[in-house]
Amino acid sequence: MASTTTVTPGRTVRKVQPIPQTRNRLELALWLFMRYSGLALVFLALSHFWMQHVLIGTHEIEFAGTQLRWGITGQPVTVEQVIWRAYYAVMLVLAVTHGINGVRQVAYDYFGHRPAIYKGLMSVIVAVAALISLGGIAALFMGAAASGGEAALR
Amino acid sequence: MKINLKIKRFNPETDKKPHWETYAVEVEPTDRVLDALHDVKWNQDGTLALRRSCAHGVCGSDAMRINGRNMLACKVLIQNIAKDGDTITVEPILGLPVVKDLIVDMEPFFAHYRAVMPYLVNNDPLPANGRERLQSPADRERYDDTTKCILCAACTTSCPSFWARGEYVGPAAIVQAHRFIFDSRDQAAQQRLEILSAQDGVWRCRTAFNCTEACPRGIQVTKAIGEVKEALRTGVIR
Amino acid sequence: MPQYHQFDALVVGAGGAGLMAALYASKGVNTAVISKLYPTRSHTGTAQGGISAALGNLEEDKWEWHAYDTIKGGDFLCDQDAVDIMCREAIDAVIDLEHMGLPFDRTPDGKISQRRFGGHTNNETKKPVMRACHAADRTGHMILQTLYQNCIKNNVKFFDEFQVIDVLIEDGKCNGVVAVQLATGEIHVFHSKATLIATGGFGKMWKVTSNAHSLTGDLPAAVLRRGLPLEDMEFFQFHPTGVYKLGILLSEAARGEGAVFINDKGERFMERYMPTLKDLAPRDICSRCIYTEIREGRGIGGKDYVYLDFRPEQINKYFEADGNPKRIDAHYLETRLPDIIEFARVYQGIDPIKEPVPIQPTAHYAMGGIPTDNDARVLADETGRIVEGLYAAGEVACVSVHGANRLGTNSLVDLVVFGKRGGIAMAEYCKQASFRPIHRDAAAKAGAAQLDRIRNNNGNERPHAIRKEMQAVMDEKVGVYRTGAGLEEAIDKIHELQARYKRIRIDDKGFKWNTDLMEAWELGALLDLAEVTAFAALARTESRGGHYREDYPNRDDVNFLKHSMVWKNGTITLKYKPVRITRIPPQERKY
Amino acid sequence: MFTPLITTARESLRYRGSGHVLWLLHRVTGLGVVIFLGTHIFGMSMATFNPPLHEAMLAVYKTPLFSVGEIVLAACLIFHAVNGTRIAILELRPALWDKQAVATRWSVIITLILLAPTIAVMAFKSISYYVTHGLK
Ligand SMILES: Cc1cc2nc3c(=O)[nH]c(=O)nc-3n(C[C@H](O)[C@H](O)[C@H](O)COP(=O)(O)OP(=O)(O)OC[C@H]3O[C@@H](n4cnc5c(N)ncnc54)[C@H](O)[C@@H]3O)c2cc1C
Ligand code: HEM
Ligand code: SF4
Ligand code: F3S
Ligand code: FES
Repeated sequence: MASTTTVTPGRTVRKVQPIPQTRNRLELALWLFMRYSGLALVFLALSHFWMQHVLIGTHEIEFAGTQLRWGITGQPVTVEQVIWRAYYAVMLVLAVTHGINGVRQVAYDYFGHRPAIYKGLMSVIVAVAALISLGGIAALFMGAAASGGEAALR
Repeated sequence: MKINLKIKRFNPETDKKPHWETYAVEVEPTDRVLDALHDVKWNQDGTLALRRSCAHGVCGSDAMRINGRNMLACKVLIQNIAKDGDTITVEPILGLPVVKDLIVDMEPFFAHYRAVMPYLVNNDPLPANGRERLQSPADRERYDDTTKCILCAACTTSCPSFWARGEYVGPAAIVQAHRFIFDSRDQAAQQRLEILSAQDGVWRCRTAFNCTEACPRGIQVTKAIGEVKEALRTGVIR
Repeated sequence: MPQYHQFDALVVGAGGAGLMAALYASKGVNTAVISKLYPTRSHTGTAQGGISAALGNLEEDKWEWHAYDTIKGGDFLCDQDAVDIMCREAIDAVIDLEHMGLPFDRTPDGKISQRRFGGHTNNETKKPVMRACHAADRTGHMILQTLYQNCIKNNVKFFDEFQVIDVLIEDGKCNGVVAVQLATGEIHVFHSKATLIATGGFGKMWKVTSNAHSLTGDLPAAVLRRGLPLEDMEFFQFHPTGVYKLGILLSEAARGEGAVFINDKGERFMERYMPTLKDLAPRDICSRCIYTEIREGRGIGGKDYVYLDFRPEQINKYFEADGNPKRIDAHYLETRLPDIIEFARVYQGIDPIKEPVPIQPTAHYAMGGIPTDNDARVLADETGRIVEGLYAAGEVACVSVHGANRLGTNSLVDLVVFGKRGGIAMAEYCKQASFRPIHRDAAAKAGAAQLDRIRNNNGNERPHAIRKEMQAVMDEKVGVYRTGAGLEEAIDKIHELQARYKRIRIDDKGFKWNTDLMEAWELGALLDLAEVTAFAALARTESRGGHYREDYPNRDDVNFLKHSMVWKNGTITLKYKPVRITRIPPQERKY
Repeated sequence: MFTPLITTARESLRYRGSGHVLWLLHRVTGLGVVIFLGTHIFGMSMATFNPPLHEAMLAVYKTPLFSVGEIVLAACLIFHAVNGTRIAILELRPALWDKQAVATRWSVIITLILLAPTIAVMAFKSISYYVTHGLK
């Protein structure tokens, strides 16, 4: 702080208290989350995309491949399959939360002035997203259905 | 040279909706767009309404959208945006209610300005020798950029976040807050940062960068916003 | 429906003077500020170079030296007691501004930085002194912002974009003003115990001017129409360094940092005229020297302009010639004069770091205006009788601290010192005075009638044509050089224009934001002021400060060491009052 | 109710600033990826809960319309990833804002560099698939 008789050359550095209001802290946390999850997703999402959609190619994706990576419902899983499951689980959680918060931001921009609509919209989106991702997670940990392969062979 | 001025007109006493009107004007290439608007107002159609005062880019009255971008009409020379025979479009800035022709209601803008405590707070006793508070040149330099702001609103009304949601405090108010947060003599950084951390505060800034591009005073607006965000994040003002 | 408001104190105008007054008045009584512009758009914001105060932060300085320089710069027409007050209180006023948060540039040891400015000297060595406190080259901007910020902090009440068109004066007492709300066109009557006028300059009489479009002398014209006098209207300052053709100001700060004038021959001609102060001689002198060069054919390419040269290597060359050890580079100039350099780049396409800049004198500052005493109380006549409840401060007022020619930076000093004194005086007055009754409907009707007359007038003259002709004749005949014959022609022309003004016709017949109407109304004010200016100039058959008569090239202290007062009640009356000389007897003005 | 949306959509296209173009693209691509992600997770989870539906969806993936959509998805994802990285890095280090113009240029260039081979491979694979399998 400026003194009255002498001045320290160079720049003053000051500290402030952490921002106390939880609501505001949430905005900050989400803002940070968007950036860090984004950076993580660069590796996760891009590697997945390149693997599945470019290297293998959508046209080559068969149910059998999924069974191989996830394991099959009710059967023991290999170490490799656990790693695959973890990889997909992390990506799924990050992508969904990142995406949902993204949608929340967009919705707040355009519908924030109508709280009722905004809240309604957000509930629907969150509900649908929760359902889908729960399904996704469950599927991941249950593995692909054993019968699926047969269907593919038919 | 000859140019056409295509101006978005709106008269609240007769019109329901804005409409475009085009005027041919004879100008010098070194004339300002403001001169061309004056030519229309003074020689062709006196009903044209706009704000202006200083005519050299320091009072902040005449921010408007010229050829689709926010500028001060008095600070852009015709030769820099048009050739002989070209048409220049002029519209009011966006995101604030249009009152008449190029005049918008600035009140919401100033309300955001007032909301960030745009004044020095220092409750220490004044220096006993009756003289100035001291400040090192480096500390003074720290906030120099944001002291240039003339509150023209060119930045705020170029910001897509503000277009979407007028409650967003907007870059101009953040610039003003920055000017005080980073002033080593000030003691209210804490309160200002709290105000700016609200949902319609700095986090609404999506780093679109239009503001920096639009600022007629060359202020690094996005950088200033970034520094405020950094202070919020780290709790350190440096 | 007209609207009605009541406040103890009213301030008309939200520039430096108005805001300072409002800050101080609002500490004591219920105060409102009325301004036709958003406060931060006021012309104080354009002031560049600095605000002087004998802080002595970089070298020895005394407020008495500042006072002496001011009086000498004003060609001894200043009222010396007022100058003493100003220069003494300037020190506290500047410190006060710093405490309010003004971001002055700093010296290495953290104090307010100061620079040289025209006419400011060390009285002993006669050399220029560093007295102008500055915040880069936007000192006025920072003053205006800081004062507005403090008004917000203190919850001062503002009526933004309300244009005052009449002052309510009855029995020699002021009871408020009548204003029109620009957004709606509605008439508002403001009833007050005390009213302070701080509406700034009125340079739009001239074409080449540094003044804003809004500086149209609305209030001086209104008080003139209400039978009050204006003082020293013949003294208007022409600043030597306006951007060629546009008149945009390039502050004296440029010369304070070392820039020099150059004529067609590449010669630093000020050396010839003013061997000691050279390019930092007062403005009236520099402007005349430039015109003399032009008239003698040494304007650039024989045309009507000269160069202002602030190329770093040239500045260093002249520093060396002057024996000044200082050396500068392009970076130094870019940080000390960023705005000025940008003006040249934007408006002339010239980079001042690489090329000299074409400049021309530009109509700049009204030394004259509404006569006041040292507490900003408006005077009713040459005897010093005051108009109760009416105050004026800032450029619009004539205290008179600037005499016949204002020194650079002294206007900002004037604003803060007399704005503050006015605010305090108003608050004190309001505490013991009561509201005088007014006829609010009649007042509103008269105000509305003024505007309706113009709105509904069915003539054939375009206001703009009249304005253009007025500005042309003022530039030509009532400019830097004046002659008796020229002034008479100017008066005839203005009378003709006033007659034509009665037959104007405007396009916009509406109420909301009718800028067509307000501009036409402002033109009426300018014509009145142009008329009394030319009249006062014609009567003063001497040359002094900003008023230069080619037919009377010498100062005449025997007959004209006095202030003029001009009335316009149907016809124009001129009277004179003595100059208050306390310490410094008039002497020849050499630099 | 839709005014802010409509104004922003219209004026975002009309405004001539350069900054918000990337902002708009980031937003649109982000939303695009969200929608795809939703259906994708749904489809994948059917591998567990409803294999025939999963099969059916895989089949849809193998239609030309979807192949084109998939290339668009690639563009969206890659742009969003690169631009998002730019935003994240710059914003976590405001001192770098001076380099904004450079950063913007590079995010476009890097997007194109990553996108070109990706599209080439995807297009090649799709076309050869339709050549050998014919259109269904
Ligand atoms: C380009 C330039 C540079 C300058 N540089 C310097 C410098 O470096 N140092 C220095 O000391 N001086 C400088 N000056 C002079 C100085 O800036 C002015 O004299 C001073 O700012 C005038 O201040 P003010 O408060 O009297 O009026 P202004 O700041 O002009 O304010 C006038 C106010 O009155 C209001 N107003 C006017 N008419 C009406 C009406 N009818 N109804 C309601 N409100 C009305 C306006 O809205 C405005 O708020 C400079 C001047 C110019 C033009
Ligand atoms: C691949 C790496 C990714 C990175 C680096 C990334 C980065 C970012 C960043 C930094 C933001 C914040 C933008 C802002 O606040 O201005 C953001 C927003 C967003 N992201 Fe991502 N993201 C990535 C992947 C994804 C994925 C996979 C999705 C879809 C599920 C997605 C959907 C969104 C959405 C909808 C937004 C909101 C857009 C907006 O507010 O304008 N992103 N992203
Ligand atoms: S930051 Fe720049 S654009 Fe924004 S209000 Fe201030 S001067 Fe205008
Ligand atoms: S345009 Fe808007 S989104 Fe941020 S960078 Fe500027 S405030
Ligand atoms: S008129 Fe003052 S900024 Fe343009």
